[in-house]
Amino acid sequence: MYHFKGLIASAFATALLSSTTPALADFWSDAAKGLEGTTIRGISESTPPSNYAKDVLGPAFTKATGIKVEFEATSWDQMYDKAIKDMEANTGIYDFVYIEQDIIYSYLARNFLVDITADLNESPNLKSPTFDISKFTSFVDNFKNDKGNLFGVPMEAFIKVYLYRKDLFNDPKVKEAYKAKYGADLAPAKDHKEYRQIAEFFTEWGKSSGGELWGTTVQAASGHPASVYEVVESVFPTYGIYNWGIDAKTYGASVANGGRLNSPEAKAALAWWIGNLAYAPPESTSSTWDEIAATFAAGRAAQGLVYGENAAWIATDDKKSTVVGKVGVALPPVEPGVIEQATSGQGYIGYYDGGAFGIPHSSKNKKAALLWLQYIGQESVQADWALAGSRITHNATYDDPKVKEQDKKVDGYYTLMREKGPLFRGAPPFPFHNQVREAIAPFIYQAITGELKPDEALDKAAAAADAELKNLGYRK
Amino acid sequence: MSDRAEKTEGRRHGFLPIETNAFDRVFIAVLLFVALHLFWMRFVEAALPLGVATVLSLVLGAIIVMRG
Amino acid sequence: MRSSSVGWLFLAPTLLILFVFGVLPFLYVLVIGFTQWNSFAADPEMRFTGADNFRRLVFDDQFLYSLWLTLKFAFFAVVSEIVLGYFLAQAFMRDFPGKGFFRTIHTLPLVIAPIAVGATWRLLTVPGLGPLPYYLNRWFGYEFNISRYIDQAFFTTVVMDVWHWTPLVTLTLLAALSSLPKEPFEQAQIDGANRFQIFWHITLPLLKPAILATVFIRMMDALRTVDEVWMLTGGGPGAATRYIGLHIWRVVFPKTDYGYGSAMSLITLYLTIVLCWMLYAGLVARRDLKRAD
Amino acid sequence: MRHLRNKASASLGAILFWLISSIVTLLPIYWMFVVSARSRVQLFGSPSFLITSFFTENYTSTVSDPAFQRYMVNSIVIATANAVLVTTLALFATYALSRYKLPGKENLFFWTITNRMAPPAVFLLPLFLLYTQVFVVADVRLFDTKIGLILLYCVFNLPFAIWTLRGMIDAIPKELDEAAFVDGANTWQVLTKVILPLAKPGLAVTGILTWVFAWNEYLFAATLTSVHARTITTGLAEFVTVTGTNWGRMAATAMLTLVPALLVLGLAQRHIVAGLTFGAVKE
Repeated sequence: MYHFKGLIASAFATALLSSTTPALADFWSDAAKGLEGTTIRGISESTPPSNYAKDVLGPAFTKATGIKVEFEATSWDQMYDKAIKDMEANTGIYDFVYIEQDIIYSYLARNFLVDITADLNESPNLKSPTFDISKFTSFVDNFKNDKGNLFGVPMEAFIKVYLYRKDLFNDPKVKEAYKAKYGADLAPAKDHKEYRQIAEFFTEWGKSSGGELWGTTVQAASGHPASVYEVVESVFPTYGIYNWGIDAKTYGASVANGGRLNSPEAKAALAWWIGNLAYAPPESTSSTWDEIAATFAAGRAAQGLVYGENAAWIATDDKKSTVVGKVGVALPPVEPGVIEQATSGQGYIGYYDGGAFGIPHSSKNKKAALLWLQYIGQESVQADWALAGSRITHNATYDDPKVKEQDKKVDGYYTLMREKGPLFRGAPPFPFHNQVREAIAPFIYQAITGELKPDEALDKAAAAADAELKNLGYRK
Repeated sequence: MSDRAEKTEGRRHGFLPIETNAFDRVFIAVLLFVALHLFWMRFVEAALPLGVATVLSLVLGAIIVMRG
Repeated sequence: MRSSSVGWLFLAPTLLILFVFGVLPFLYVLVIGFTQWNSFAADPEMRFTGADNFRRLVFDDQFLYSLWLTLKFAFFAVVSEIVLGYFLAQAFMRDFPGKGFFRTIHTLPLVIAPIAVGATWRLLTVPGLGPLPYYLNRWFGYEFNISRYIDQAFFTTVVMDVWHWTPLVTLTLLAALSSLPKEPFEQAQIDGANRFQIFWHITLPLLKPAILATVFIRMMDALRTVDEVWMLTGGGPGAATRYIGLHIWRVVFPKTDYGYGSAMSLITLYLTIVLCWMLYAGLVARRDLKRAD
Repeated sequence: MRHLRNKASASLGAILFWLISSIVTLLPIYWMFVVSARSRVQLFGSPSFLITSFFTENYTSTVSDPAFQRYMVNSIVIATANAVLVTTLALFATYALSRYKLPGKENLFFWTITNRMAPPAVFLLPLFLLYTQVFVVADVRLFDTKIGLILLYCVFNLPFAIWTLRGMIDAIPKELDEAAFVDGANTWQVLTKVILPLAKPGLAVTGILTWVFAWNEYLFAATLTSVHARTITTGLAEFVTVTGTNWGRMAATAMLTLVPALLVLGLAQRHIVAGLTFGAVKE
């Protein structure tokens, strides 16, 4: 993964530097007094940010405190299964778990997590002077309850952005051909019509030039939740459908029950998205979040919505990407009026996604885990972590010279995230996130294969979501 | 089988198409019990309560165990 | 006849392990199957609901479709494996140069982990990356995309299963063929029977127990396939390869619907046992008939 | 297969047949190897079966990864211990089923195999509870231990082993052990001196297949282990992540897992045919 050896070396250097600062060294070893030799175990998905925490931050933390950190890095599905089983059964196997932003409400509803703010207030000797919640970006708010108490320390955060091939968009020949055909200048799409037009143009252009190029990526894995997420997280909001089309008060999904999951706008959104498949490379129907990134990195698509965590490696890592230096970053295309709604706070244009580490209530080493979470939440470890995993959770990280350097290479992704971040929002505060996703997923899959027309699919999905919510007891 | 006399011990041929011992007959009765209930829930329960199926399958089970 | 207590002693460790790791979990699932229990329901506590889960299940289209699909999958896979395995076993009965080498090659798929098999076939079939869609399109103009066309996906999972498990069938039938007595065949040849007659009247009846036993083992395993298909298609496209093992997995884990998922498992286990028992009764009955002679 | 005119063309046909069927069998494995020899950048585009350059990093970074080494050792230990345990217990069990008068033993025989029929997903939950909460001595749990997996794999391997061995043991003439008893041997001696040598091919096959099943198992290993007892198959799934499936590394790992499996297979290849009878009784 990446240029890990170099990273580890430089990270160790920072760790050493920080441990030579007397106040810090004193705090960590003082606070950990009596906890030396304890082992804390956590579970996370094996992503670059997690691997950095495992390979670099963990050992550094052990050095500072004497507390050992064991990391179980596993697949996305397994991570959920095991964390939930552990907390449900109160077994205490894990002392910290990865909390994806959208599952936090489910966990909070079950009181699965330790209240970090309250626990730190109770034992002030554990509170690190270098851990300050106010230094985090607004993303941290997703992990607070209504009283403002913190339940997870953000470890990664990103937005799903619109990536386009700068080299193609700026190619005079291409520009000319586009203008000749559509009578408009070729520029990153601002709305869905333009997006479709560009997709169509590049697909034909790819065909005629004999290259392997298509107009757009579509995250349309026909048997994986990734496709459901692209619809409800990334496409619906740009059509003004928020919270998955489920009414946040009545928990109704279908129009008849006060929801908007099968509203005309939602149907238009799904139809547009399914329509994009005609201009997407053939692997799109098996593409999850990582595979659209691979498609884009292989230079097979001219534009697409790609998760920001991938933007950095697509734009900079020539071992994995053929489009280094050719990537442009912009906001996703939207329907008229949606940006205004997002600016005023009524809506949003996409998900502000990411995750945090939290402590399960069942943990038997809460003190050690609290120290660990504060350790990874320190200002000083953020910049290198950001380089390793293209994730930013602290405001100050944006100003770090190394991050600024990388920002240039990724066409200002970090700047965009900093400035336009407020237009994006976390997942709706539903405690039934996975359950409803699984209920509607089969119909989205069938829309992808063409077994169902988009409007039929959404009618059925809305009915299934309503039934599931009733069955779960949220809808009376 | 090594011992042929032993094999047929406790086995008999009732009205079931195969030779069975006591375990087999209980097993068949249990299988039928479940099958009948599932069938009932799908097709008959709207008209007749599930209890009827239970009684029916218990009777049927008893017959199989004793005479099968 | 020696004392049966020694016999029980020999069986004891096996029975103990099967009881603790097989029966205890089963009893747990049996109880949960009659409850409503979902960690993230409005009421997350386990509640006894009688036969309600089963009432819902017998009308659950997705579940029934998945069951039907699994049977279809097991049927096509096992039948192809038996036919193909028989021909390969027959071919291995002759002597030819390099026999040991070819036999090793034909045993290879057996030792690959199902999850790696799924990954391998995914690599073969993903458009843009795999050679299958590329060459099928280039040579025959055929659009092969198992993430879009449901029939292709189903067919590919069957082929994958056949590729993975035919070696086991080949080896079993080869073992059975090598232990067949020679005399009936010699006699038949003297009598001037043709190949088909020999196969139909002598080979097949003699092989029947071995074939039934192989069908039994293979069917049982095919009905609970999860890893390979999960890796290859994730159950898609649509619900085209959402076999019952995978369906249950999605209900129990991402959906955390433990009660309903347990009920599903119980019905699936029940159907598997019924199917296998009928096969088994066929095996035993055949043996008993012979014995009665 | 077909009636052929003369011997020369017959053997030519046979060789052609074997070559083609071998290519079909090997194709997926070969493709896995090709992928393992390519970097991520080389993967997309028009696929070629030729390996023009060998991207060794997939292999070097896998082999030097301490997690991979640990997983590999765990897998070898677990699969081998399970194979030995299962084969031994199955020998005892089949001997008892074959030679002793036990009421309902045919039913018992069938019951053992039903343990292999359950759809695995839902049984993970009770097993997880058993492993984390019930089997706990002081602070030691069965969860994330090798012994935990070794015992669990017995549940689906023992029935299979009993089924494979049954025919073998039944086929050993009972007169042989009776004669030994007359000579004053005890049960243990009969089992080890008479039955064991004769059942060797069957035991070898049972051992190999059990080993392979244990080596290949994924779902249970993924759920019931965490850090210390993780196996190589769970390691394979770790390459599928949000930020990209590392196909090259995954293929390289898969190729490497083939090596021990091939060794085991090679060791006992010649026993396989003699020993596979699957409960089918030779009359």
